[in-house]
Amino acid sequence: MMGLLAAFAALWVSAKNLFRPMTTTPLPWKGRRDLPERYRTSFALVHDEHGDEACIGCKMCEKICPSQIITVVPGGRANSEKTGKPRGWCKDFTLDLNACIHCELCIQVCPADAIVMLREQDTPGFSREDLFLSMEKLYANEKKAPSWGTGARLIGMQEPPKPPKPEAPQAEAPKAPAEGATS
Amino acid sequence: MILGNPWVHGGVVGFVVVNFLMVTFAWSVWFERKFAGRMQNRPGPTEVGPFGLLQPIADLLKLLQKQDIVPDGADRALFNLAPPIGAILILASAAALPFGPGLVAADLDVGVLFALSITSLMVIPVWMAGWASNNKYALLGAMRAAAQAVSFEVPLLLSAMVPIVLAGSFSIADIVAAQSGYAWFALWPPGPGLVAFVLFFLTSLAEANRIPFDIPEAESELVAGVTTEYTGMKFGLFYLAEYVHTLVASLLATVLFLGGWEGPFVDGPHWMIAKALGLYAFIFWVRWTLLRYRADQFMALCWKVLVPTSLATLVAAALWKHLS
Amino acid sequence: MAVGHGHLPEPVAALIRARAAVPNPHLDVESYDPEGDLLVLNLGPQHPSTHGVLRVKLYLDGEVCIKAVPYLGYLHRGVEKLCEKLTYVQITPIVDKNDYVAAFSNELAINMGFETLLGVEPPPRAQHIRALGAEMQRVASHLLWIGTFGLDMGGALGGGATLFMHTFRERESILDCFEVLTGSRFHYNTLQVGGCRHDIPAGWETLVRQTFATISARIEEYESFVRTNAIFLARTRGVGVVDAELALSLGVSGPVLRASGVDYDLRRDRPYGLYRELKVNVATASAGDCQARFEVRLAEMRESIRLVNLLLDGVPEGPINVLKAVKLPGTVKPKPGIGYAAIESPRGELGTWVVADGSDKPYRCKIRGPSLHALSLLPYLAPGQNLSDIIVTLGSLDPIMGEVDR
Amino acid sequence: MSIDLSHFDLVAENDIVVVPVDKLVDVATYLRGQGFEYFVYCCAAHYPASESEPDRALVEYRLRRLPAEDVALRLWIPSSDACPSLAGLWQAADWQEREQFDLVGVRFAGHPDLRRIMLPEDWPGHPLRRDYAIDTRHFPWR
Repeated sequence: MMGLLAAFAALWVSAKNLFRPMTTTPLPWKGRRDLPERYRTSFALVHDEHGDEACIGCKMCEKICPSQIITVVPGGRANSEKTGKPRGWCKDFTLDLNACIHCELCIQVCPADAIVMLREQDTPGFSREDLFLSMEKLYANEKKAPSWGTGARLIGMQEPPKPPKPEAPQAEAPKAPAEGATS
Repeated sequence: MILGNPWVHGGVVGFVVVNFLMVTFAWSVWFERKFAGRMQNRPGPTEVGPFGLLQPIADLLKLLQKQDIVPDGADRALFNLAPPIGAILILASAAALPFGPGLVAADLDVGVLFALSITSLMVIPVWMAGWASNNKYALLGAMRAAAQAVSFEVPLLLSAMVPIVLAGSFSIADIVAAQSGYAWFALWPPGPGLVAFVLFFLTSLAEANRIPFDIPEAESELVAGVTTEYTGMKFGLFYLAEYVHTLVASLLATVLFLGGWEGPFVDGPHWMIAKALGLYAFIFWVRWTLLRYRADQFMALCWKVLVPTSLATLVAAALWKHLS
Repeated sequence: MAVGHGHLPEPVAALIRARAAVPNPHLDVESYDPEGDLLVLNLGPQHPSTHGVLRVKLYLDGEVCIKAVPYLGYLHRGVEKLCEKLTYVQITPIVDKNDYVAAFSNELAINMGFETLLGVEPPPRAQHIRALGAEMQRVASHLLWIGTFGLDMGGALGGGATLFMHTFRERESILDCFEVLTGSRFHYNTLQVGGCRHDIPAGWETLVRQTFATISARIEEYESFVRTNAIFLARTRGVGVVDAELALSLGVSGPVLRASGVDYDLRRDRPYGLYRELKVNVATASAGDCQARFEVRLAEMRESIRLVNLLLDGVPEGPINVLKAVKLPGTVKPKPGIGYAAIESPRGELGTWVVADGSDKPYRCKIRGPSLHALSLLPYLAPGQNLSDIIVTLGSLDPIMGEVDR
Repeated sequence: MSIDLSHFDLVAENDIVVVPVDKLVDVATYLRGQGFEYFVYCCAAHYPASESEPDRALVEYRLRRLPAEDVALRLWIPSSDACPSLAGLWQAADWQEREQFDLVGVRFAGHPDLRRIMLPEDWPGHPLRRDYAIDTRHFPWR
């Protein structure tokens, strides 16, 4: 009996919570919560500052991916129409989001900052094909909000800053396809 | 006049009462979900209708569409019979409940006994369901339910005897009449009445399998107790029986201890319903706050605390009646 | 005892005598109950309170358990095999999924194992981030445990659910902090061999401080919800008593061991990382029952909140990585050798035993999960208990099946 | 702070003792009596046959005397042989040895209940052996 009286303390707590503000966030079609900068969900391939497809087909992301969901078909070296300089190209790029574990390693190793993750809350699909990202879908995702992380930024965060070389990742980019081709 | 005919009167009032109970059940589920949601800092149902008010209808439609599964090896007849019997019994128990002067489907001389005995028959469909399901969890749940019903009948009836002794009648109308002038049995005589009210309330919680006494259902131990194998509307009927049982218990507590339809301004069914719904909401509050007792602790509570206390209360009430 | 003992020292002989009093998990049901009257109940794998997927075969006499046989492996994903096939830098996101409510601890344990082989030590800032993350994760994990423990006792449609929602509310705010730090709420992949992958962003300290101030103010609410609640006490006091000797012999660690009166915490007794400089107050209880485990976890939460606030004060500047950032799968190549490193995860001693053969992949990597050892208590605790108590006992041991089965 | 095992002709080096198979139970019993109550882990690794060595497994038991005194007993078990079980001394060895039997395929003599623990009873082979599934389409699976 005494126990049932002591239970009133618990009743008081639950009554107090009746007047606390809601902690749940609204349903996606009624509004979104604020997503932090580093939020990461789906993927996008981006164009570089000249308007070329940034991916150089170096297959780094394919090699690092722990769940082996990325397939890159390199397209060989050719001159860029925009800049006129030779660089590597990517012929096909697929990413199977069904098995993705969102570890961000592919972003980190990308020497050309070509692949980024999205800062979008929901990326569901109605079938497995919807979550199989082809190259077109990945480039279409470029319009969505990108996450903060890119290869250069992640590497820059992890390594002590080297003041004289702020443009280091871009400078390294042309070298990468050669490495990819030899390995 | 045609309403003077007891059959017609009973039919009309019964129709109204049954509909009242069903509608209250449906929207009490909505209320409970909203209430629990607020208690847990979340909005509860919001999508179906304004404030999710049409949620009960959506739930009903969903339940009606569900596949009706009878498990292999189940006793088909008993399995299918159990949910409607439960619903019928619990709705029948409301027949003797008056909502106002004359507003009763069947004004029985032994109304209290009728309502209590019909609600205690609820163990039969529960046991039927548990046995017929061919499921060990359901069987364990049914065994617990039977043990619980058998032991909690005693303090329930003993505490219900207190207003009967004080009013000197088994008729609910007489009991309510005896409380007129705000001499509610929960307040007057001081002591036995209040204790009997608390006991009646607790044991009704146990009878209706509500937390902290919901050990027959005990979803963390017995998956869903007797309703483990039920799907669709059959499950819905069990659900209905459970909620209406709680509601009937609140109504009974109102007429027995809280003066029935008596209240400020105008006496009438609205006071009866308001008091009952207040108790009902309190049950939700308790349900969403407390944890569950273990079966044996709960039996110990019943036989070692509740039964002696209710006996003592009954004796005290009888003495009071005898002396005054 | 099939083991041939040549000579028995007295302590061992005493141990064998004491074993006779302990319930026998290998009890032969056929000879115990030749008529087959016992009710065999399969608790799980589809059961609301088997913490993921666990099947326990219970032999019940009425509702009292005679023997309990856990069947594991429903969540076996071959993590140790995966570790043999992935390079050292790729393993971190995989082991996140082991103890899926305390992913940070997993990453810490496995990376410390690899760092033992490499002989490197992360820089001070990385050590701070690691300790901070581990303590935050401990609070989050214990909050989840309190909630699910409530569910075990109060059901999904009752007070337990309310407690669960309240603790989840707080846990979510911790996950929000992790989200700001790493971009992910659950499986962070934020540590790597030699340091961390994510540096502390601007304004993060304030966020964490606010979060933990709220939580420490609300811990009292959970206490009044359960601790002073007589129903909670009736359900937990004297239920599932773990004997200290049995617990040690079963390799049980963490709060379960400390609740049995063994004052043992790896953070203090085998300090690693920043804990070499940090003084950790270890909470213990002597009763060994479910209530004691609750008290220990509650005290640990308070201590962790204190440590988080302490650590936030002194995050040094500097690099967060002693090795170069990962740009290729095979950059980490330890010399051949065998290493073992253990941390105090929210559930106890989470260790990594790595055999390196000089290549960029571990030759063999075993994860010593505390949940497996805690769960192995169940066959010893369940006999003689009511079915309801078995659920509570199982909940109080806090096994995470992802870590048990790996 | 290595434990003195000189009367077994064994030397502990950085808490690690390489124990011959036939001495394991005696050493373990001695350690149990010396207060090594806490069983940390039992691990095994499979080494396929090479020119110099037959097919064998490395088994390591780690025992601890609280608070922080470790000893790791390291054994080389030829595949034809069985490792003596320590389940009679530390109850934890029961499940740990079952796990190693299941995954690495080391047999433990004298174990009270040597069944598979993680994998189904009818699983073919032991996945953590180096020769597991090398001739199926699953290899090399990455």
